[in-house]
Amino acid sequence: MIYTREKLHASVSSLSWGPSDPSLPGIFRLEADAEGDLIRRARIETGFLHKGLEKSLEKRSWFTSMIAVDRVDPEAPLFAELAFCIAIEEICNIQVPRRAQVIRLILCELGRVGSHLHFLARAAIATGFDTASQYILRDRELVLDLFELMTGRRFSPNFFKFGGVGADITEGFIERIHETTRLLEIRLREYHALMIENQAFIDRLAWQGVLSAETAQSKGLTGPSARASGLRFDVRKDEAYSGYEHFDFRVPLGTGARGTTGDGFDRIVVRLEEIRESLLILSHAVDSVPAGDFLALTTPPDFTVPAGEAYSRVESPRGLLSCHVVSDGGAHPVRVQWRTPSSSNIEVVPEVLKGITIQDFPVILASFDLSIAEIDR
Amino acid sequence: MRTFLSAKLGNLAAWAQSSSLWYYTITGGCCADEMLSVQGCRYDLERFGCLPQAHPEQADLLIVSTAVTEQMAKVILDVYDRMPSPKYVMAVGACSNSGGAFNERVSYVKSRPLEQVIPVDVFIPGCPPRPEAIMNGLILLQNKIQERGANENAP
Amino acid sequence: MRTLLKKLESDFGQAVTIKKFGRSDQFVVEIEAEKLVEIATWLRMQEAFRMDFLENLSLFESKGKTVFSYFLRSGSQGLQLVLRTSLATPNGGARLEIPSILGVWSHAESFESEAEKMFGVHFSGENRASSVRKNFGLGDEYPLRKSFEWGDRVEL
Amino acid sequence: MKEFFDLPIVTSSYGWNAIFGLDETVSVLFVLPVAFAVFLLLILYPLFFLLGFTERKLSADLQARVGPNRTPGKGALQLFADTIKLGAKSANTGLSLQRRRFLPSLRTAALYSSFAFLPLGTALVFLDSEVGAFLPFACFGFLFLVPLFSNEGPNEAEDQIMAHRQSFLWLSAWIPALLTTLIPVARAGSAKWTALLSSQSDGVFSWTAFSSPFGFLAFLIFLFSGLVALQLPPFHSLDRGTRRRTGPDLAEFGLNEFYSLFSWCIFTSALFLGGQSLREISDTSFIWAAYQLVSTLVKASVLYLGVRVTARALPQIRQDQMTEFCWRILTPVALVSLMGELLWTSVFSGGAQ
Repeated sequence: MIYTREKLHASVSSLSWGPSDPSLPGIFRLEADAEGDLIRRARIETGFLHKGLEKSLEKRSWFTSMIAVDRVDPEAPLFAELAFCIAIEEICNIQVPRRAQVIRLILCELGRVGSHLHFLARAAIATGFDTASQYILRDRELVLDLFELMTGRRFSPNFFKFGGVGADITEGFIERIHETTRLLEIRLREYHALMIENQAFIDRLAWQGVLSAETAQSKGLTGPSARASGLRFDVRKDEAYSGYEHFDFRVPLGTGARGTTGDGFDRIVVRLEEIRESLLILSHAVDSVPAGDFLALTTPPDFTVPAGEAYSRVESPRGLLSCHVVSDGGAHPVRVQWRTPSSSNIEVVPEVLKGITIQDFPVILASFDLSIAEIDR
Repeated sequence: MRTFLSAKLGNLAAWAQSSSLWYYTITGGCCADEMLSVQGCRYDLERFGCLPQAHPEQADLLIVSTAVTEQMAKVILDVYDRMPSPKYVMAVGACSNSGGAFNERVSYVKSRPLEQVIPVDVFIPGCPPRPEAIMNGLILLQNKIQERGANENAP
Repeated sequence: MRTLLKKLESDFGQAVTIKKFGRSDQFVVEIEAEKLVEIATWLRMQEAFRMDFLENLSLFESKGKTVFSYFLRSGSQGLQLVLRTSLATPNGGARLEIPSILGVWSHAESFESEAEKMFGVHFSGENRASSVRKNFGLGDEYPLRKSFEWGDRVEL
Repeated sequence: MKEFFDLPIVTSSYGWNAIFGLDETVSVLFVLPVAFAVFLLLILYPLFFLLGFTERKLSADLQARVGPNRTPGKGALQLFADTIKLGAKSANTGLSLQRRRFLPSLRTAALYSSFAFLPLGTALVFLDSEVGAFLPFACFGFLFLVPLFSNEGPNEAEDQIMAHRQSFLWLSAWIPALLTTLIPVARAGSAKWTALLSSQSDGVFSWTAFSSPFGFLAFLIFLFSGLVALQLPPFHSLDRGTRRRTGPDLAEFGLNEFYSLFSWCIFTSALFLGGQSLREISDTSFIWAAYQLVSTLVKASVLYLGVRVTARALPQIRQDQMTEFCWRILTPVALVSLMGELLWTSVFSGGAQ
């Protein structure tokens, strides 16, 4: 912990955590003015992990660009791949085969389950709840195994291609999905008993870090954190893409079960519920994979996109992820712009941290599921 | 007799060091996920006596798995300076090994090899490397510490 | 959507040009930079539509011009619209000037600060005191402009 | 000089004489340092390694992991390796040497002074005074007064706040602990360790914890409030003063933490979990003394492991929640159990008479 502070006057002190600190969910700096141990004002400085990704995409050819796209959100890489593919397919007017769409959907829902499990593990670690985090990490490995079986990699799969996916469904994949979803349903009940019904865990999160729907809306919050505050916005429902319109699922909202709507506990509960919904979608989707091609066209290394532009939205595990692709028909993109959910979501954090004790801020930060790599890009 | 004893003591210290490498991680990006996997119960780094530490003052091993840009180099150096010696460094992933997908040819942030900032003991390639690779790197580091302890105290 | 666009045309006349956005069924409203805040406020305040959510602010440079695209969405209706304006990119390190729309959509904060760092755009009109600062360590260089080069680069 | 060695210290430490094979008349001032050294080197440190390893293995098993298994003896030497490593490390803290050494040493000395009245058995207590059962409070209390009057680190404002918080927490946890101490003291009619131990020597149902439901309640409250006061798991705060410790300091901190928890377990077992009879007061054989020692250590070890493994299965609790827990739950329940126990004894022993 790089932990510096100076005394301002009698009881107000200026504290600073980071850039590298295990109590933060990534590499950034958090400065706070604290009165006693209550945070009165918080400031955040990000950008340490800036990697120049958007410029790097402009310099890459269309064929190799997926490598950089994978690194937009390294924790859930398939969503950025999907947004990029949808945008390119719109410009080139490629019809994605139905089979490829369902395969994409299966992998994305799997990615959502994995990312939410990762979130729960991080939240458990932030509350010092090692045992729960170990159980969750055990189940996250099951999801990563499925990824490996299908795409060949655990992270950065580089699997979605323009007009489809890189490979057909692996033998035994569907049986494994059924097996895993059944197991995870049981495990979710276990987490429910371990976390949601645990009074010590509730005390750490309920009534803490309350985010009202108005604040969430005025700061442009999206994703599960916004839904926990009661904002009902889910791209999968509102503008169905990649065949989500064929599946019936519920969008869980924060109810304030143990505290008030939009508190830290709601943000945990909403994500647990979302895992359950994703598992339902998964078990329906693997049973309804249509026959046909998995790839509409093979991308040659000198693939070019005709002049034009497109804008695509997907619902990533953290919120609205959108991609604006502009091409002038050349060998490189003119611009690939990303709207990443975390960079908007982090705007509410200084608001929410007001009035939180110093001991509590890691828990509240963890409850927002921020990906710093996604903010800095 | 004295040299024999000091050699034995040196060996003991090296053995103790190698079987209790407490680590502090600086991660960002895909390797952060794999580092969490390694901590998790399937791979379980605690088998090797490795425990994650919240403060660099208490760590023996620094695991760096970010792109080493100008800004990150400062952060890494700061953490490295605060670790007490003897300290060891593990560069995990292509970014910290060689600049990876963000080196000076691809991106203007000019990610450098970690070696140019602090001395590195073990390099683990991959983007991101598998947990097994990280564990293998750890075993290599353990062997290296034990060999070094045996050689330094030889008469 | 059509009614909104008709109303927009009748209210602003020559100031707006309406086009299709790419192949999609969305529309782009191209306007002058001076009219940006006025039209944005109009879109935000329309009783029936209420474009109350600024999804994204995307900038790109093409043919010597920096193009600003504001992706709007109406939370209640699910309508989408792209508001677009363009300015000539200045040479060297000079900054672009455009009125800030922070007064219209308060969550434009993160997009504007990013554009400021990456494109060298100065958003005038609103004083921004954000509690989230972005420090990419770039100094006075604006990497996303087409004129930016860092040498020593190979074709990929 | 002769008079000095014949000071009338109330002691029942002849068991140690038996263990060392010494005559009963050998002065306690000679036996105490020897016994302390033996206890530290042959009992406490091996127990630290063994219990620490067992705890890590048990909690790993709880968490579906394997736990340390690479050091010799299937990982049994893991904590030995950790301690050796920390001892061999250079300590480069920002504090000045004097400041860094002085306060921890003072605390360590205060902590280990509790060995003088550690109730290891009826024949193994060095300082067996009339206020024996209340001495731990004075001893451990000193630990928390030290940071209150001295700033340990360079960041004074924060440390001052933390020190005040901790002292208040200590105060709020000692009240239920003191209240529950009164129950075994009332049963024994004395606060002497020998009296307390011998009053519980007639089988399991004579132990305070199992003599009545209120006794068991008091046992739990005493254990918990001690853990809260000493800031031990599961009631440790998020940053329990380990931030600036490195190398040897950290090893010392770990050992001290182990000793404070383990000695608290010994106190708890002496107050609530039975003792040994004074029947064989004339029997000063080695076997009798060793039996006392081993039985106490086994009880304390089981308590220790129970506490540590349970702590792993719970999330951490904030300091203000702990204080609230003390005032809103521990203290009222302690009062209830005290009243209940008094009623219980008056009803049942009255009936028996």
